[in-house]
Amino acid sequence: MSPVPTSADDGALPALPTLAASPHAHGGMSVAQVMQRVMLALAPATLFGFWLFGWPAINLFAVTIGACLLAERFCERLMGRTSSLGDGSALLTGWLLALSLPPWAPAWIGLLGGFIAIVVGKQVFGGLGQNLFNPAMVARVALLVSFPVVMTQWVVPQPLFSADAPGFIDSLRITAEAPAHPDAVTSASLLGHSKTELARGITIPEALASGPQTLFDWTGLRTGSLGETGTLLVLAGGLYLLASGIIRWHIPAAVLAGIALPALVGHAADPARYLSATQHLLSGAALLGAFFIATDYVTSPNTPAGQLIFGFGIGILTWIIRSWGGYPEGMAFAVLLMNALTPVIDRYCRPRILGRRRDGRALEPTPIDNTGGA
Amino acid sequence: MGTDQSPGFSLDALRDRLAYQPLLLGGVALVAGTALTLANNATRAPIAAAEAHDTQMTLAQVLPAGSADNDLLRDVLELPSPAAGSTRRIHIARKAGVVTGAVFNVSERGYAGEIRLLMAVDPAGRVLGVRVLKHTETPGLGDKIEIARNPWITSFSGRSLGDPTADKWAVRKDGGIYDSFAGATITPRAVVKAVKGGLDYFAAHRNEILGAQP
Amino acid sequence: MLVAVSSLTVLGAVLGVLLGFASRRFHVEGNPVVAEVEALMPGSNCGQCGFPGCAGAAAAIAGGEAPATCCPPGGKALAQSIAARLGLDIDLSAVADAGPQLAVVTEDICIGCCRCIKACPTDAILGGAKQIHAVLHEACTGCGNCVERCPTEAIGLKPVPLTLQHWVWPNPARA
Amino acid sequence: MNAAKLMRDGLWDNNVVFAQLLAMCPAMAVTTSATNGLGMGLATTAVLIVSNILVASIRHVVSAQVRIPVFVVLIATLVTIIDLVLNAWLHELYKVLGLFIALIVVNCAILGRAEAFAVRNPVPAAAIDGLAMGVGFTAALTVIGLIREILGSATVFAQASALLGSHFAFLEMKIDAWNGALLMILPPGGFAVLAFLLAGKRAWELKRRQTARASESHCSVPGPASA
Amino acid sequence: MGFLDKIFRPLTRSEPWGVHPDERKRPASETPIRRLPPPPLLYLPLSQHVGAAAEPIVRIGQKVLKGECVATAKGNISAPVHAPTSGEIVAIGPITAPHPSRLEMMAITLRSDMEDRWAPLEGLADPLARAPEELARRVAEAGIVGLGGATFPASVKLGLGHRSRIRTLILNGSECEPYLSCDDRLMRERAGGVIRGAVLMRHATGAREVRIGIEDNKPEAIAAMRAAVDGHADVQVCVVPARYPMGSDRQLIIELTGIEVPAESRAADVGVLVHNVGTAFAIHQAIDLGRPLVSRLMTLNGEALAQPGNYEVLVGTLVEDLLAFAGGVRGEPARLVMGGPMMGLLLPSAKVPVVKGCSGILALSATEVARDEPGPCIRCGSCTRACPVGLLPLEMNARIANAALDAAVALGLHDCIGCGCCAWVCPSRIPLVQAFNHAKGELAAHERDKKRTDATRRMAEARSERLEREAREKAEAAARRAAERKAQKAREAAESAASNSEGAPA
Amino acid sequence: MTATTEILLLLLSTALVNNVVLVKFLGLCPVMGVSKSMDAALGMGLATTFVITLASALCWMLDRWLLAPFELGFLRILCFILVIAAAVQFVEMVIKKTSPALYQSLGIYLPLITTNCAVLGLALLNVQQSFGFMKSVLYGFGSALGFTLVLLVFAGLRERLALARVPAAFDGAPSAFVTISLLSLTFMGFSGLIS
Ligand SMILES: Cc1cc2nc3c(=O)[nH]c(=O)nc-3n(C[C@H](O)[C@H](O)[C@H](O)COP(=O)(O)O)c2cc1C
Ligand SMILES: Cc1cc2nc3c(=O)[nH]c(=O)nc-3n(C[C@H](O)[C@H](O)[C@H](O)COP(=O)(O)O)c2cc1C
Ligand SMILES: Cc1cc2nc3c(=O)[nH]c(=O)nc-3n(C[C@H](O)[C@H](O)[C@H](O)COP(=O)(O)O)c2cc1C
Ligand SMILES: Cc1cc2nc3c(=O)[nH]c(=O)nc-3n(C[C@H](O)[C@H](O)[C@H](O)CO)c2cc1C
Ligand code: SF4
Ligand code: SF4
Ligand code: SF4
Ligand code: SF4
Ligand code: FES
Repeated sequence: MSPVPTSADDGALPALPTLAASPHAHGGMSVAQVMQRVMLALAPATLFGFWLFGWPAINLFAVTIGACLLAERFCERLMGRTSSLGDGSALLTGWLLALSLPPWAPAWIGLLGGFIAIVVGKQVFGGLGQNLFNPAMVARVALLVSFPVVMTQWVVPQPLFSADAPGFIDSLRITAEAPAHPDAVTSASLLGHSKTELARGITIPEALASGPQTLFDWTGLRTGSLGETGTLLVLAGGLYLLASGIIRWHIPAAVLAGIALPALVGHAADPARYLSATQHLLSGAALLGAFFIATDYVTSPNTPAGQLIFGFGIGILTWIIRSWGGYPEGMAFAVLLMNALTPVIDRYCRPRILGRRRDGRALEPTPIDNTGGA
Repeated sequence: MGTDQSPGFSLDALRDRLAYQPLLLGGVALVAGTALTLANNATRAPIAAAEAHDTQMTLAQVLPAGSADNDLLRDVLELPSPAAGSTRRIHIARKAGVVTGAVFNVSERGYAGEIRLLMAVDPAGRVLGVRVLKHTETPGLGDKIEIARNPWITSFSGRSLGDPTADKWAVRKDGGIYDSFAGATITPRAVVKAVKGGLDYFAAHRNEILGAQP
Repeated sequence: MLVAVSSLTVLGAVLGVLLGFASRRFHVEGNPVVAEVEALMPGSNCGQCGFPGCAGAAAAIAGGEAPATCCPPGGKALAQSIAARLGLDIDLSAVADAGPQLAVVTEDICIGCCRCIKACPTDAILGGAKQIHAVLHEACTGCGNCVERCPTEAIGLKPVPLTLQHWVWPNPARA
Repeated sequence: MNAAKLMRDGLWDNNVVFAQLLAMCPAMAVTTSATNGLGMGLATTAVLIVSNILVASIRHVVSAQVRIPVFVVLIATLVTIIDLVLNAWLHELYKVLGLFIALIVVNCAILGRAEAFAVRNPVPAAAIDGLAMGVGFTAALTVIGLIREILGSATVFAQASALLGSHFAFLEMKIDAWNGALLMILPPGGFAVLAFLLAGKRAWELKRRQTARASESHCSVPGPASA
Repeated sequence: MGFLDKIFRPLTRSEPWGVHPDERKRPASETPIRRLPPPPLLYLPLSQHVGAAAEPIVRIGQKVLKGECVATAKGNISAPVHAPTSGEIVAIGPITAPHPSRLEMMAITLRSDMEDRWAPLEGLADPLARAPEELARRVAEAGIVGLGGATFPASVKLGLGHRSRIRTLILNGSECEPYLSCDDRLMRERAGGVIRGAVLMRHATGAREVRIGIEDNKPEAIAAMRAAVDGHADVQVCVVPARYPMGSDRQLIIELTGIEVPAESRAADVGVLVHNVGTAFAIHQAIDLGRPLVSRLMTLNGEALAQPGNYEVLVGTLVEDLLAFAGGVRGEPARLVMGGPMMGLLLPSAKVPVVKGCSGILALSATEVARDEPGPCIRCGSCTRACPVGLLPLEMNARIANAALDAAVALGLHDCIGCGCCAWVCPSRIPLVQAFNHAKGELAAHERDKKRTDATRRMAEARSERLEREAREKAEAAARRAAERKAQKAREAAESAASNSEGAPA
Repeated sequence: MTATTEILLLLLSTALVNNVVLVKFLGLCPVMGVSKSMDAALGMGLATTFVITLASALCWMLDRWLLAPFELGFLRILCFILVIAAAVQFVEMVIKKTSPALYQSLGIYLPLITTNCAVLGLALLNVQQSFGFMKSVLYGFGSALGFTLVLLVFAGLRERLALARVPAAFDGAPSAFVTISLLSLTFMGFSGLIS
């Protein structure tokens, strides 16, 4: 054998390594880990919701997530792609969708919603990372517009193991059959109630005074979706996400500011017409949206400036739709609207490249001063 | 002229002349104008008839069949409307010259916007009929006030200010006698309020309306 | 009736004047695109594209009858400049497959007949009569014209050897 | 060009809605029910046929500079006539289609067809082409309308008798199994139905091409080794 | 406090560029430099630098001494190659290159006589009194290239300093790559030589000041250098925060001088010159001792290695020999890497020689590599945050995947320094750097193609001109001949006529 | 309500709440056709905005001063389309003459505008609603702004879509329609905002 190790000798060498460019190490989390952290952050609020609304809510949660997973696998099978259920994104989509539905909604709502979220909201665009709109919010809005009656039926809290709470067997009937809930069980959530009363010509303070007790309660014992009742737990989960570096502060802060600022102004100007900032921030999907929904990587801008604009836009739009629009809650619409604007924001909010000005032209070289001392 | 020089008349040569364009377009326009005028003349009468029929159909919905033999479209009384500075047109239905009803618009703010209704009242102040003309309520929720979707709107027929009593002129939820739809109370509430307003108005102007001359 | 017909006629006539005038005023001569594309072509008229020379190829590409990738000597770079000029989407993978080629003279069989020299569109072959010929690597476009002319099959085409300097990382997205 | 090819073109290969993606506005706006789609399609077909015939017959007379304006005048006249006729004799349909009858004028398909086909072809071919395109358009609108209607309001050819005349009453149907998802007759539903129809057409063509290729070559079909 | 701090830190901290990879420099960094004895065979690639390959000046069978020049520089940007030990030239030909492409490169093979005998060396006396050009010439002759990894011929950079005024000379001792510690050891053990090299370079470039940047994770090196620098008022040891890629010249320049080097220009354009500390030491050796660059310090590291440490290695040694000397590898390393884990090159096998620019050999285990299948981009933005240049790696990658290279360039592809921060953080394990390398290579290939097409056109034009000229000349010649013939004929006719008339029949 | 708020409300309602493209279904062909890049979309949007505003004004005058007095309502379609064609032609000439650079970027879209139903549709709607002159023009302008907004946003989405791994059956037009479907779904959030 020639002493020269040419490639002709390769036969004598161990198998060639697969071609790979640097870096040869990795430091970040994996996608699955990221999604798991988000689920962990959601868990306390979800469990609280389960306790508050009992078995029907748990059933709906399971059905929604099941539908998402099923839809995801079905689409990937159709496309001949390998399963990506392991990355947890479909599960998370189902989870967030379930948190935003009326807790006692019938199973077909969860089923249909899961399919809409994954098929129309995600897989049509090519799956994880390719979608343009937030899948869970697409599904929620599509359901709301299609089935406004079912989607606006809220139950009063009936904590698990309490006297009135339906048992597991009863819950299956509720989930499967979607009986029209008697008035005793349904109630309005804060935003819906104030909106309807306003439309009747009743001022906000009067409406709050006359409304059911379950409109607003710091401990979370109130009417609403799973993601809306345990507000403080949602907030805690959000702070955990911030601390663990999964999300950054720009979007949540901007969303909350976007809701709070106009709310402060409006409430100060006309308290009879506008809810206070606290009420805005702690009701509806404000916190869930700010920390978990608006922050969806795929559909939000990825520069700090872009994220601030994006978040503030969501906040303002949410407040506008809540205060003046046809729907009591605007978070889902606001998120989708700003999702649509994301490519435009991304286009105009690019980071400055080192050595270049913002417009992309190279910097002028600084004149060399060779005369001074060190 | 180009054609003068070449004995063989050439369309191609002609087409390039500057005067050809306006002449051609003018010619086409002339033909088009003529055709349209003819078509317009031919369809004018049927269109007018169709439009009149339309209005008749709407009026007929709120007026019981055969309750009028006059031309409702012409028999109009203008009265001041509750909103300051404007007037309300009231169509008077007569049978054999006797007033059998008054037909007019009422409106009220519903859930998502204004709801416009057409209602007919008989001389005794009883509702003859109510129909929705225009609304922007949420489809699936508030749109049940359309007769095409739900017969609810007919529940006003025969009612008057005294029947039910004033405190019962409300939806059931507010202690009245009228049903509301699941998940949508505002819309029916608004309609009830509008109809009641219409009856109030009629009561206030009863004499003028009944005494109106055709 | 009269008003209708006459007003419409007048409108039509006026527009006719306007348009006739405008089209005269802003008439565009010839097709500048072909000339621009032709300027991009290698200009060696080697005929590998199947057209009678570069001008023919340019006209065909501009007319949409030939793909922007039809010229092997131009390679990917040419295909891209043409695509950019014409605003086309092209599939470059087709070009990559062919790879650049070079003519190589097998010295033992070359009889020095000089036929190849005359065939070469870029004067890439050196050598006098009755001498062994050599190919200038920098000038050869790999068109193969010389191969056909050689009476002894002394000339063949070989792929240009890949060197470290020319090696390109494979695209991970296509891996 | 034979008639069969022209028909095939209009109905499938070169369908105004499904292949050319033209005339999108009526294809979305009036397809809240199959009846509306059918009515709109028929009105458009009438304009298409007549305009194609007229354009083809005067094609030698018109100079390039005023070609478009002349065609526009012709088409606008035809559309106005249709508008008047519908208003007079199919008043209910007229009220439903409303603005979109007038908009047949700018309906890109018509002008496009005049430009692309009628100017170059003799009258009979142009007439057949107009018919084919029109029928294709009508079919597309009806299908879209039908799907949206079934999914959205759980009816089939609702109001056919009122809009098209009492002969069409047999088409009307009401589905009792569900009430319909409102979304489908709203704008998003229209777009979504069209999207899925287009995808279905694409998938079908892809599949056909694949099987054609598979039967062409005897060797086994290479799997999607590395997509 | 810890938890609150965790929550509020992301709120208050301004986002810095770069990443903080696990250092993994110990225990290699704590073992003193060991010298590798000459191996039996050395392979000296002719192209160990940026620029044209060197030209061999030895024959097969020729005996050479250590430090003798075996290949000379060719052209302006090039560097000569010297024999790393004494022995006999046994081959000149292609060998497998230490490069992931598995392609070959030209190299001189030297069989060591195991005597390691130096050729006679002569240092430059009193170099600080000499002309700067002379120092640069010496550095060029010694075959010194940048040892920080870029392998740009050092003399060219020194000469460059002369043309464009240099104010600050920066010695790069940051060694920000994980695993590597050879610069650290160099500064700890041979601080004086480094400082001496710095002084020489300052003289060669005319810089007013020297700043030596060392990351704060190398306290011993900082202390050693501080001690060695005593007495040189204009040489300053500066501590920079440890963060990858602090060692990249643009980042280091900002950290040390606050100057941002404009895009598309060099550091020298703003009066700064950056050199690796190893380069400084090599320059000191070349000028003061006359020793050419034949060996360098290298870190051998990685979990698969038995004895991680720092070694002084002769250029041309096979990686295989090197690994064997360091106790061999445990099991099958998942990857052999030349350089650091962030920017190093994957080696096709251990049968490749080390070159001048090689700062380390890593034998990485599978767990260290953590290779996962790439997934789709989830637009998390981690890459954007990590990029020290402020690029949008995800956007560039998406465009490259769709073959829209021009769009990637518009996003700043050419500003990418290939540091690998983006791919290091990417949760989807997207090989971003490879995509950028691919795009840069493709663009360069296009550039070459375009030049070639232009050249072809010129040649085709020249040919058609030639053909035309020849045809014209031929035609002219033919015309001339024809004219001549005509004239001839006319003459003849005239003559015959004359003769006829003369000799007219009476 | 002051005049400014009224104008603002009118613009908002025409541009967002009753968006021409997503709610009224007008001008869909150019939205599908000229939305492959944001630059092109912006160009098309601006050109269309100008033409729509101009056409609104011209058609209003034509209708109020010629067609209405002489009871020529049946000539409306014909006259309007001619006026629009002429306006487009005129704009093209003016731009070509005054700003070749602008012509380079906008010129190719101008001919497309004649066949954009948004232009004719808005002119006809204007007349139907018997607005005054200013209101007509504002109505046209606001709607055109809505058109431009949707075109720009949609183009942005499509640029991103072009980079996505869309399944083969949905590649191109189908996924674009899904996108615009979702876009119109999001615009439903504006419903009831201004009534
Ligand atoms: C999307 C949506 C649309 C609504 N549309 C209507 C409507 O058209 N008419 C109406 O009265 N209420 C409408 N509402 C108001 C709620 O249904 C409100 O809670 C209800 O009217 C209160 O009536 P209740 O006392 O029967 O619950 C709507 C609410 C939502 C969320
Ligand atoms: C991402 C990156 C990291 C680098 N890290 C180092 C380093 O740690 N040490 C170093 O000396 N050079 C490093 N360099 C090279 C320097 O930018 C610069 O080229 C070098 O210090 C110049 O010195 P030289 O010419 O003596 O090699 C790095 C370059 C890049 C792009
Ligand atoms: C002129 C000159 C100056 C030197 N200055 C220093 C110095 O300042 N500090 C130092 O540690 N060694 C200095 N040295 C010594 C050598 O560089 C020293 O031997 C080297 O660091 C060890 O390398 P070796 O392993 O090749 O012997 C100097 C040598 C010479 C010839
Ligand atoms: C911080 C964070 C927030 C997320 N929010 C959502 C969400 O609101 N809706 C959703 O469908 N998926 C969400 N996901 C999951 C994932 O990004 C989503 O499935 C993709 O949009 C699918 O491409 C989230 C993921 C992360 C990491
Ligand atoms: S292949 Fe290229 S170089 Fe050869 S003739 Fe055709 S266009 Fe010209
Ligand atoms: S292949 Fe032959 S004829 Fe063609 S360029 Fe090369 S040497 Fe000349
Ligand atoms: S490799 Fe390029 S894009 Fe990635 S972080 Fe480094 S400089 Fe930025
Ligand atoms: S780090 Fe990876 S997954 Fe995240 S945005 Fe960048 S490329 Fe995409
Ligand atoms: S049909 Fe409306 S723009 Fe084409």
